[in-house]
Amino acid sequence: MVFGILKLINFAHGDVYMIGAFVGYYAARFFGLLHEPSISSFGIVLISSMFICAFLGFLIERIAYRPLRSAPRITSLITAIGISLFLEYCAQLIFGPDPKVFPQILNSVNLVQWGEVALNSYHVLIFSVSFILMVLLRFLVLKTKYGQAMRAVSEDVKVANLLGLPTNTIISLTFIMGAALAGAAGVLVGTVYPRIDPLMGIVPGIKAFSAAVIGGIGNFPGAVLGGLIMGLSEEMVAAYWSSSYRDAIAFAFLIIILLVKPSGFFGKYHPEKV
Amino acid sequence: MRRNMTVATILTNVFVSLIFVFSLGCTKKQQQSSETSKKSSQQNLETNDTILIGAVLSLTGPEATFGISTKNAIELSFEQKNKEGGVLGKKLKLITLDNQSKPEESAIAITKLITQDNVVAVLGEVASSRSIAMAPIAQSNKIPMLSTASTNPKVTELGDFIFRTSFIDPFQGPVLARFVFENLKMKKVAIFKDVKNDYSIGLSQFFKEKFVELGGQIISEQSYSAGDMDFKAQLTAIRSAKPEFVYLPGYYTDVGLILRQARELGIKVPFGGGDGWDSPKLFEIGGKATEGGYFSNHYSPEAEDPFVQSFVKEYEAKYGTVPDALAALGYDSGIIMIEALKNSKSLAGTDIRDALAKTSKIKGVTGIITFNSQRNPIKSAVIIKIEDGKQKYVTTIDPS
Amino acid sequence: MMSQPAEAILKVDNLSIAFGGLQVLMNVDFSVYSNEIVSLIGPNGAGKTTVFNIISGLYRPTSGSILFHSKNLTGMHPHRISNIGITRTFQNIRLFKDLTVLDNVIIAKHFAFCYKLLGSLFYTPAYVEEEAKAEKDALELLAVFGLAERAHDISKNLPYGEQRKLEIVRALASGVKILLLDEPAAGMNNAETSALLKLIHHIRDTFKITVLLIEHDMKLVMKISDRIIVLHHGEVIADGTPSQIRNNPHVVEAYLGNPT
Amino acid sequence: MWTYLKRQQAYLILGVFLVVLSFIHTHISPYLRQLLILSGINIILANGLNLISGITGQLSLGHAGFMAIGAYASAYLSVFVTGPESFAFLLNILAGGCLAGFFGFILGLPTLRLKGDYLAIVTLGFSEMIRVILLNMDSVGGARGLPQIPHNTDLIWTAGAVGLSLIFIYRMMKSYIGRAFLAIRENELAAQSCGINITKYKVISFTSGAFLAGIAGALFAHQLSYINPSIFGFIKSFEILIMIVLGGLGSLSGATLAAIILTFLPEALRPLQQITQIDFRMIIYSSLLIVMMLTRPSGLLGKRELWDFKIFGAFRRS
Repeated sequence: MVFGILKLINFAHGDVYMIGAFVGYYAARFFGLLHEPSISSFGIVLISSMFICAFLGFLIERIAYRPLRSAPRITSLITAIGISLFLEYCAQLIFGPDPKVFPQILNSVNLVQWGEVALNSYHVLIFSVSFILMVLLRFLVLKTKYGQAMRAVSEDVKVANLLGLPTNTIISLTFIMGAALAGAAGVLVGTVYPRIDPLMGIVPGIKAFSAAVIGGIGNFPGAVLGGLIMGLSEEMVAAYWSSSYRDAIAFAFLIIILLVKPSGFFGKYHPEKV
Repeated sequence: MRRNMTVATILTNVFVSLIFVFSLGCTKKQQQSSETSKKSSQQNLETNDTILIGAVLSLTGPEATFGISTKNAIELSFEQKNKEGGVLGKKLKLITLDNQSKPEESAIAITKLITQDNVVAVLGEVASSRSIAMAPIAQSNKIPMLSTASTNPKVTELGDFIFRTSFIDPFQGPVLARFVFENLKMKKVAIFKDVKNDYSIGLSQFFKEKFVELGGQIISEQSYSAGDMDFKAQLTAIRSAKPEFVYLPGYYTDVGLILRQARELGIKVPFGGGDGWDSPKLFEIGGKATEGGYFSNHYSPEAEDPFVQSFVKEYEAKYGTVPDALAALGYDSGIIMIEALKNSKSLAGTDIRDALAKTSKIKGVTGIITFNSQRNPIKSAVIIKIEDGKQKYVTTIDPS
Repeated sequence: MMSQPAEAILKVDNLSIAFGGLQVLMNVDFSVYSNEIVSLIGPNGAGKTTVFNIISGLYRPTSGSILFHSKNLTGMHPHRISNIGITRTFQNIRLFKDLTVLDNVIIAKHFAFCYKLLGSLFYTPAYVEEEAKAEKDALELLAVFGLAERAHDISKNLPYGEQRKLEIVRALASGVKILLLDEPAAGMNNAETSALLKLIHHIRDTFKITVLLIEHDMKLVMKISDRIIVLHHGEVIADGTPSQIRNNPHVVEAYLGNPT
Repeated sequence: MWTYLKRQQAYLILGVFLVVLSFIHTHISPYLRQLLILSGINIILANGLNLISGITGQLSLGHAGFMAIGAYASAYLSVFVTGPESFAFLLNILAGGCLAGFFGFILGLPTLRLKGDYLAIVTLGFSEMIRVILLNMDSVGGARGLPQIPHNTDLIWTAGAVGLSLIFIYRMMKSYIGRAFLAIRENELAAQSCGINITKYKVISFTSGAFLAGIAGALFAHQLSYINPSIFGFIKSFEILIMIVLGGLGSLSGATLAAIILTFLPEALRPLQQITQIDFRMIIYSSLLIVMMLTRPSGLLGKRELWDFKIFGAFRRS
């Protein structure tokens, strides 16, 4: 989403997600929730992580992106890489490079069991939390004043500015929301895959970027579809073909998709106006 | 006029190319000068009251966790020795350089250690890929290098100045293969390896060769990449192959997650791996899912041996965590190096090399260590079973 | 003036194009004869620029064709059309902004170079001669338009009018036979426009080329054109001399009774 | 006439430089020598990418992939086919470069019509594919890498390769081909209307850039004596991209300068780590990167070259 509005590859997004997971880890310790798995303790951890990541997002935007808004895009790209490296190495220094074990803040219960397939409380949780957040987000973007302003900025920053919209505030806000979502993702992933380490954000960062590109940059359902395609093609290749060539084949798909549809699935193809 | 001038330019071109070719001839001189520079550095050292030992380790980057536990353990061994008064009346000093977990940085770091810091010997690296990048430099400068945990047989084949503390893949892989086939009486095995990791690839290759040779069957081979989060697709494929045992030679950082997901998918057969499993983190990450797993290791921290116990205690006191296998190997590397320095005629590289080569029956945490003529340790491996969140000693397998 | 040779240099034959169901051009049919200045006019959205885009090869027509000396250009790559001798300027100026004025012109002389890459690497006589000649020609051309002094300036630093001029120089440098000008007078004041008028006549006479232009400034159009073609809703509604066009009721209607 | 003399001088300076180098390279410390060689390799890489991204304006995130192809091809030849003779080495470097160039051609032909981020992701995907394929190729060692590559690369070879590639790019820039690249970067439509076949020149630029990356990869492999696929991950591509952006996109001397600075910077920061016992070398590196980008968004030199600056006026070319 941040991507769509700022038309900017935010490689640091994956690292915000990493920080989110670590904040969750320390929040759980701080509030003494290590041994009381329950929905409420999960909620506390989730919200504190989202809150701190939102703040981090605000800082990143303020320090590194705002001054560069008018600079060439490749400059912002490099700055994003710089921030990403910075967060990674800081995390290695502060949290230590060894993987941490994310505390169990929610019990894992098999809710339904069909033969070998089980529906775990974690899956329900991930699904419901993502669903709630998505609904909230859509509401925010489509129904509120801020959402309208946001979409306006996404269409054309200059025009929005001329219309008297506080573009800086809106971009900040977008960034903050994106970061908060990344923080939530960090906690969710930490809960389900209880191993967190300072470099866990790199690969998801790249994959999220690829997904957004396949879907068509700046397109919301496109990004979701792109994510599904990336994930499914990897899983399918791993399960039925060859798990060692998994990434290669996933990327080959990606290249073929882009050759057939040069602007992704839902991207609008704008032939340059002459 | 114009034509004349171009002829001139072409002549200059030819001239420059000639110089280029000529200068290539000069490169031969290179070796002699590095020899002389080292002579002077050694004199420098004799007068000092410290002995400088270098270490190149991955203190940052994706494999930082292994580098740091190795560094901690080496420092611990040096500290203990220095408390006893050092070696030959001199204090030991460790200079550790980071390599960002990259082979090319390792090569730079070891060059700096040898030529700038004038160390007498080098410890490291953990990963074979980085040791292989370092070894030719140690060899050509005639400085002994002791790799702590590189298991690729290639490492020590690169020269007679290269030693190692850990056992090699062709030993460790077959150990578990024999155990699975002979002791557990299982014939159908699936392999799940880390495609990015040379250690994992090496172990699975030698495991496979031995297991097939014994008469067993590898019914499925799947791979993952270190750092992945979700392994369900591969595990589903393994499940449908219905193996009796799954060989998972990876590092504990991934193994814990994999075991968890395997149990969630309902795979009930035992898993097994190598010394990469050895870390208290494995139980923390994997929880109950690790129960019943087997792995080959250098030692068992649970062993009654007071030497092992005191190492575990001191390491925990100093760094706040239980040492993993890499720490144990780092500690033993420190001990071997100290012993060699004690027995060495001088601090010249060749003398330390000779002393290292004579290493025999040194008691370390990872067993009684003797170097063979290929500069690899001859030591036994233990098989460990995980029971009640603890490592339980099963059996010792001697090198054959 | 209107003595038309038998064969048209450029013939637009029955051209139609549609973008996703929107019919932009419908059976557009006209010819341009050698050494003529022809204006293409029409209200906004009439499809004038689209005609240019098709002629210069950026769009492919749905049906119909473009003939240059009875050679079919339809579907040819834009760079080949340029090499044949049809070059255009753009409504929104498209210079190579960060390069010097001189480089802008030399780039357009692209076709003139025959030496190979090796020639440049080894500094062969062919390379030296061709480069020197290209630079000399470019400077001469710039001098004709009074831009020689600014040859080494970065082109984005030129004033607006000179940027327009430079775009024309660049087109001329590429060995143009038919020059397509897309609103050359846009944003110019009266003095500049009349200078442009002279300039276009001058170009036509000295370089012996044919000019096809799109323009909204009716005063300019009426003065400059040998012939005017009027497009409305993607169709040619009139084709004739300025005086014929001025009195054409269809045209008057298309412009809501308000021609200049 | 004047330019001729200048040119002669330039060649002579280069020649003298090589002679001096051949004498001093045996006397400088091996550590410095190694860093110089590595800077040289980075200079070639950076300028190759600069040709694609800085001069022709096509954002590529896959430079490490081409480097891998060059490294593996030449190393394979050296280890399994020819052996360590200097002449064979020369041929192997060229073979590595050519194969990388060939792959650049194959990849460039269909993909260069993509723009911006889409091209970036395709090149990134390509280099990841190369890496995964190498991981699974047992004939070159797979994940265990390819050891015992003859240690042929020395300072002279590197200096020679750097010199030749810089001359290659510089001469290219001074020809109609280089001008076509610039025209494409500035405005594709206008370039087309000037009669420039943009696909052709994009492919030429991409192929040459890939060729140079292959050469650099070959030198790299014969310098380290060992390669494995993980060396050539996307992080490597980013490092090269950082060099050219830091130096100023499109600036030959800028990319060269930045390549040298960025090779030496982590080493220069080592003492700091030894004093403090905390490894924040890379934190400083990344903060410097951010600060640099904030204060000089168009890089150290922007689009200019070193000799465009007043201080270097003495060397200014006529």
